[in-house]
Amino acid sequence: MKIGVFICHCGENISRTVDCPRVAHFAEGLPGVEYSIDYKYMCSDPGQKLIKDAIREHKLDAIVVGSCSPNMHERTFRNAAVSAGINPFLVEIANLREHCSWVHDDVEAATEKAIELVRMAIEKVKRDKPLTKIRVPVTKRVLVIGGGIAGIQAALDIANAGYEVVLVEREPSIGGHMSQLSETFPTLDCSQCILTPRMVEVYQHPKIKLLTYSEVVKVEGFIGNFKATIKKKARHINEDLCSGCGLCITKCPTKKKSYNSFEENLAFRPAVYVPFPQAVPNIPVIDETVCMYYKNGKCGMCVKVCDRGAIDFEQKDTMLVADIGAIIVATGYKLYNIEKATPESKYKGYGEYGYGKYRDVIDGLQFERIASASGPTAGEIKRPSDGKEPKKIVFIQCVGSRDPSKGISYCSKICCMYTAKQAMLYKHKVHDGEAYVFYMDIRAGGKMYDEFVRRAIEEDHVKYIRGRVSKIHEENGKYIVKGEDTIAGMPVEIDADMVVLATAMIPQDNAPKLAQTIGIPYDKHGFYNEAHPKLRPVESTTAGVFLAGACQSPKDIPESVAMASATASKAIILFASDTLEREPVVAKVNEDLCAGCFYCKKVCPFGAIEVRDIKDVNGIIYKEVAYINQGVCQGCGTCTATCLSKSIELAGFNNEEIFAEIAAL
Amino acid sequence: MKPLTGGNMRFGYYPGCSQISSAKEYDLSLKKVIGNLGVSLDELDDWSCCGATSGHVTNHKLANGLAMRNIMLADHQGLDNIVAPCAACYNRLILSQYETFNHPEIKSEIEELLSTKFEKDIGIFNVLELFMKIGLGKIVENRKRELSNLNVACYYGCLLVRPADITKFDDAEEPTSMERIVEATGAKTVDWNHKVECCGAAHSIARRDIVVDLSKKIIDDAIAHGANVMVVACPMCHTNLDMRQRTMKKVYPGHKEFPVLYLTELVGLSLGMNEKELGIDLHYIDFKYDDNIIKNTVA
Amino acid sequence: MSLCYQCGKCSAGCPIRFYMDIAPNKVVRLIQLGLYDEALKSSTPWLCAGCLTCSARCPNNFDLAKFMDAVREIALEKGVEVKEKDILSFHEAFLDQIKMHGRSYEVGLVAEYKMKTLNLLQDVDSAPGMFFKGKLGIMPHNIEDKKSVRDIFKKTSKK
Amino acid sequence: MSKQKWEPKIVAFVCNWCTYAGADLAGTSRLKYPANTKIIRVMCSGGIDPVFILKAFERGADGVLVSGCHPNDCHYNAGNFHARRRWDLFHKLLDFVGIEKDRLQFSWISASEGKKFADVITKVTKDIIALGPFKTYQDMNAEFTTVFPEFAEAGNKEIAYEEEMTNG
Ligand SMILES: Cc1cc2nc3c(=O)[nH]c(=O)nc-3n(C[C@H](O)[C@H](O)[C@H](O)COP(=O)(O)OP(=O)(O)OC[C@H]3O[C@@H](n4cnc5c(N)ncnc54)[C@H](O)[C@@H]3O)c2cc1C
Ligand SMILES: Cc1cc2nc3c(=O)[nH]c(=O)nc-3n(C[C@H](O)[C@H](O)[C@H](O)COP(=O)(O)OP(=O)(O)OC[C@H]3O[C@@H](n4cnc5c(N)ncnc54)[C@H](O)[C@@H]3O)c2cc1C
Ligand code: SF4
Ligand code: SF4
Ligand code: SF4
Ligand code: SF4
Ligand code: SF4
Ligand code: SF4
Ligand code: SF4
Ligand code: SF4
Repeated sequence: MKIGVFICHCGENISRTVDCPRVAHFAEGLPGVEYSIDYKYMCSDPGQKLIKDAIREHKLDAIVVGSCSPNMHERTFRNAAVSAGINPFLVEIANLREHCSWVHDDVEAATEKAIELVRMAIEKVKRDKPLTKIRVPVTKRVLVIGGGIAGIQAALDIANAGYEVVLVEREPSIGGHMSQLSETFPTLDCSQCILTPRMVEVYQHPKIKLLTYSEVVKVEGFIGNFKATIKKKARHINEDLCSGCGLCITKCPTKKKSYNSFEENLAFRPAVYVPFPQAVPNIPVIDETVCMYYKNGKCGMCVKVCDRGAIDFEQKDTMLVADIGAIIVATGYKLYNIEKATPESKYKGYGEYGYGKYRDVIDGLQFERIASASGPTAGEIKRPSDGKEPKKIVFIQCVGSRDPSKGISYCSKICCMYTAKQAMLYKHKVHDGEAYVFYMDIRAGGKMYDEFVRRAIEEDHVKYIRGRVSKIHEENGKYIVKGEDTIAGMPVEIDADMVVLATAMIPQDNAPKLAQTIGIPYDKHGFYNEAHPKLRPVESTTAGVFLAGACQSPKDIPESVAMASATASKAIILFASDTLEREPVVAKVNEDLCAGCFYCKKVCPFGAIEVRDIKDVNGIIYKEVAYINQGVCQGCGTCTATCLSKSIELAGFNNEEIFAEIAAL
Repeated sequence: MKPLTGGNMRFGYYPGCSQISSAKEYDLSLKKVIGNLGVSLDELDDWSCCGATSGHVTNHKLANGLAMRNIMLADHQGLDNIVAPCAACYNRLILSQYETFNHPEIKSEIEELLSTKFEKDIGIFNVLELFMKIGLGKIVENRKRELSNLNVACYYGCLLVRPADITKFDDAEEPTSMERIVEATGAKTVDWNHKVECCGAAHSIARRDIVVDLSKKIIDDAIAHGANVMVVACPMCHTNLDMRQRTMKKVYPGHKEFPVLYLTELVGLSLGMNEKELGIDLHYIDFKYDDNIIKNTVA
Repeated sequence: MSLCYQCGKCSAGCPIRFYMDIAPNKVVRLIQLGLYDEALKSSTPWLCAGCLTCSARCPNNFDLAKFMDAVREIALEKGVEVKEKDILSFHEAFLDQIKMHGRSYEVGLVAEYKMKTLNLLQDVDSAPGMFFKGKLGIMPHNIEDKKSVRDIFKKTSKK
Repeated sequence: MSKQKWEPKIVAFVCNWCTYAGADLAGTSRLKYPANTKIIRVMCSGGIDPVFILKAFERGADGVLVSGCHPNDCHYNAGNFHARRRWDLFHKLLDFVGIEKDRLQFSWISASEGKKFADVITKVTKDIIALGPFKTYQDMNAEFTTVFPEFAEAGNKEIAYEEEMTNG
């Protein structure tokens, strides 16, 4: 092997403390070195030309450049080498600037160190193998998990770019929490009015396959090449036959059998139901736990009234498998509430606020339903307990949030805003009512946000009291709210008719399980982790899996939508070429040596290692070995250090190469 | 007397100062009732006062020293656990022991103070836990009287369940263990607001005004929620809620007398004992339970 | 102490709040700001009944009740003038009984407390009842090993 | 500088993403530190094989530094977590066979901690100078290699156990 060595002065940056000619001269004498030279600026055009010419002229097989950090110019020199016909992975950089000339004063010591660094690089390059970038094909189809506003936006953006989308929603309808909201800050426009058209667009889009009442149960593969298994739960209604007439719902005798979760348990629904009138798709489901047919085989009223013959009690869960190139997770949030105030519910959780004990102590989403024109009270503000209009209402912020004693240290970010909104809505509807808000800080960072909160205070005369409430108890149908105005330094007691708690936004119950299914990390609360908090906020650390909306951390609608569009463009970027190119720094198992202990499989942070059967000529398995999926492996080398039999090599950093570096010391 | 499953249960007993004076009846009824259930108590020899509120509010080290002296005695006497019927004693003992075993500096300080070494973590139980350990089934089995006419407000006060992460036996805001015991006697319980509100016991003498106000609020809330008797598990609470009704009547002219029983007395009634045996006649507010007739109680 | 973020939940729930001159959270604030004298001369630490309501509900797990213990201790050490003298007298009288007898002695306690406060009429409404019902012993309950208890007092004495 | 004085040889195995970049930053900030340490770059501290360190000692290194990303900052999520477990065991082993613990040091240095890099190198160099030249390798070489397989086995078992615990 013929090696060329090129020592750069970097103007005077290197040569001031490193005797560059001496280093070049020393290298010349080392075995394998065919050519060695020093020059003022190696990265400059003449410098690069010098390298290329030398490669051609001296028929070099590999080069070592002693220069600045590889983070600076490795790519420059690799390109130069390639254009002169050398494989880019036969280029090694000795870092003579950042790691030597700039950090030492003593010319003698620095020169000696430079010599050693160059010698180490030469020894390594001797053992380097030519590598080619890995190409993997890409399936141009996106799996969007969660059909809230974030999932809807991402699905539409991708579909409009011409790619296929599979949108999986757990509930019978898409829409998520936004469909439950009354009006939205900071503009107070009607949530349903702006959301419903998009839901319909999703349903009608030829590029979107909508799977509601479905869940992702398995994800295999890697970026560009995932395989997802989706369970479609039995609706007991044939989607192809049903016309959405709703007759079955009106005739079902089980009117008040179960709480309506869309109405946050403030209303009831029969065994056969659509979550809400604008549901997409507008096809009911039958709740087996309530339906009388499943209890005792009787009833069947729905079958009688359905002229389309769409009711199908025999329908079973089905499994679908889809090839997928990228995944967008948009599963949203839920509220910290432990138990809703239903007449039978036992009190637990926020004991001091009587949450779940007093029926008129409700949470934010319940208030949204009460304030919503399509809600259980048709938008009139009424107490759940007796239907009376509350004349004095208290809102309490930061319930559960910023409350490490309840296990939640973070700020839920949106409750300051929606509390202001709800207080405003209340004042708009109950003109003679009084609204109080207990808060710790007002966090209203956003365009027109603080102005919005000020409007609640200045124009709608909502009374803001700074301090946390300690206890709520009921006395003669009033709720006594005990607080402290920490600004005035005075205790306050308000006898309210109704209390609304701005409870914390927390991840969905199954968030960690889904994360494990997909293979993405999550934080201690269960929110999904972004790859980098500032520079890669919508990517997970697993290549090809992106995050949108409140599943990553508490978010409002504008942020969820912005994130959704960002994930869509990330997926589209991925689809811009037919194959993916990756650095070839990946690990590979020597199957002859592998002992099949699979310690490597346990330690691989990316799940890149699989079990492969080795069969003899008769097709009988005689050995199991580790196999590393090159598309998934990120090249960390953890497996190589773990393998006892030394059967794994990391391309570009194999043991031989590292030993050579050590040996050159 | 039927033997308990698994043989006779024995517990160490730390009466606390009130038990031998103002709360005699608590001591009396406790011993009677659990004896009836086949449990015996070994009183701690030469126990001393735990220092109560006055100790820890003025001198932390003194407070720990006074409490830990009793833990030391229990250890020397070979006891694994002690029952402390007074909520304040219970709280002092459990907190001091917790601090001692969780803070090495405090441990060495206290060990030096008492010239001893603490190795054994002594179980410290209040009366609620004691009943739970005996088993509610025992009460049900031995029930002699039907108490279903009673609507009981269970009052825990402040020190029994707090701090919940150390006492670890019930919810701090909505505890239910006392209700379960009361229900085992056949009496009904009411759902009310002030079961963990403080009655201000520490200021019983120095700021009577505060104590009377606070206790009045507690009693009124119990009445408002349909209770006809209140049950407590602490001599301090009892003093404030029973005896202070005398002052209460002066400060709040319309105040109606409301009976307050020790939990042990209520259990005793259900086991068929009479008022005199249980010391109920020693209360300031009368409470008579003549089989199905409740006299002199606010309905 | 930096745990307290001044949310006020402690003060909101404090049963004694209405009798205090400043809110419990404000005592913490004053100490956070280094204004020891202001904090120590307030009535709040003395009125605090040690009921732990605040500590149980503090969202940031700050043990305010224990903090109040410490404030009182410092106030006593520094000799700050105590606003609620009666309360302090009571605590002193109570502890004196223990020092003398090993256990609390209510008659002695009341007697000493009255000597200290010269508030001779205050307790008449309950004491006669107690005597009548045979609950107040005329004689103190002495423990045998009084020395060991006295030693604890001696060794932990701040004076 | 005259060559009479003994200068220690130190090898630093550093990860590509954090510590290598931290060392670059020390350079760009022109911080000064002793020239005895030579860096060998690997992708992740999780990929540093204990054998590398033995080899380094064998080749006459007087000290070894291993450095990667801070826990939780790892470019590969969990690589440095495995590294940490492995090093805990390895360190105990070194102690067992009689190599002074300070000959092998660990640190977490992020890409923004140029100053820390310079400080760590300075400290390690000082420590190694205080320990003097490392001569004993040849003596204990035989013993070490016999102990080594068991160590590796134990290390892997512990990792496997840990994984089982975390994955349910
Ligand atoms: C009381 C209240 C008032 C609010 N008011 C406003 C407002 O005025 N303005 C504003 O901008 N924001 C407001 N918000 C915030 C708003 O609700 C959120 O920003 C928004 O809904 C987040 O959208 P998302 O799509 O990320 O999540 P979600 O709306 O939660 O949607 C997630 C979807 O994923 C589905 N899903 C979950 N898990 C799975 C799974 N495993 N498989 C398949 N599907 C799954 C869910 O069923 C749901 O449909 C309010 C929030 C609350 C609590
Ligand atoms: C004191 C301070 C501290 C901060 N700390 C943090 C922090 O710790 N973390 C954090 O996340 N954020 C922080 N930020 C916010 C952060 O600076 C911004 O979020 C971020 O810089 C915004 O990036 P940008 O590209 O939108 O705008 P800019 O950084 O402002 O870039 C805009 C660019 O456009 C150029 N430009 C302007 N007009 C024209 C024109 N007409 N034609 C061509 N070019 C033009 C400008 O020269 C500039 O280069 C901080 C901000 C401040 C003020
Ligand atoms: S199932 Fe039949 S009755 Fe029910 S909505 Fe569909 S078509 Fe109408
Ligand atoms: S069979 Fe079930 S769903 Fe159909 S009408 Fe009867 S109860 Fe309703
Ligand atoms: S957004 Fe406001 S109310 Fe919500 S947790 Fe943050 S500070 Fe509290
Ligand atoms: S303007 Fe800035 S400093 Fe002020 S509240 Fe908003 S984010 Fe905080
Ligand atoms: S650790 Fe090595 S021997 Fe074990 S399965 Fe993996 S490659 Fe094979
Ligand atoms: S190099 Fe890292 S990512 Fe690749 S297989 Fe090994 S452990 Fe997994
Ligand atoms: S509740 Fe806790 S954090 Fe809030 S003011 Fe009181 S001590 Fe401070
Ligand atoms: S411990 Fe003191 S400050 Fe805290 S709530 Fe009770 S009385 Fe108030």
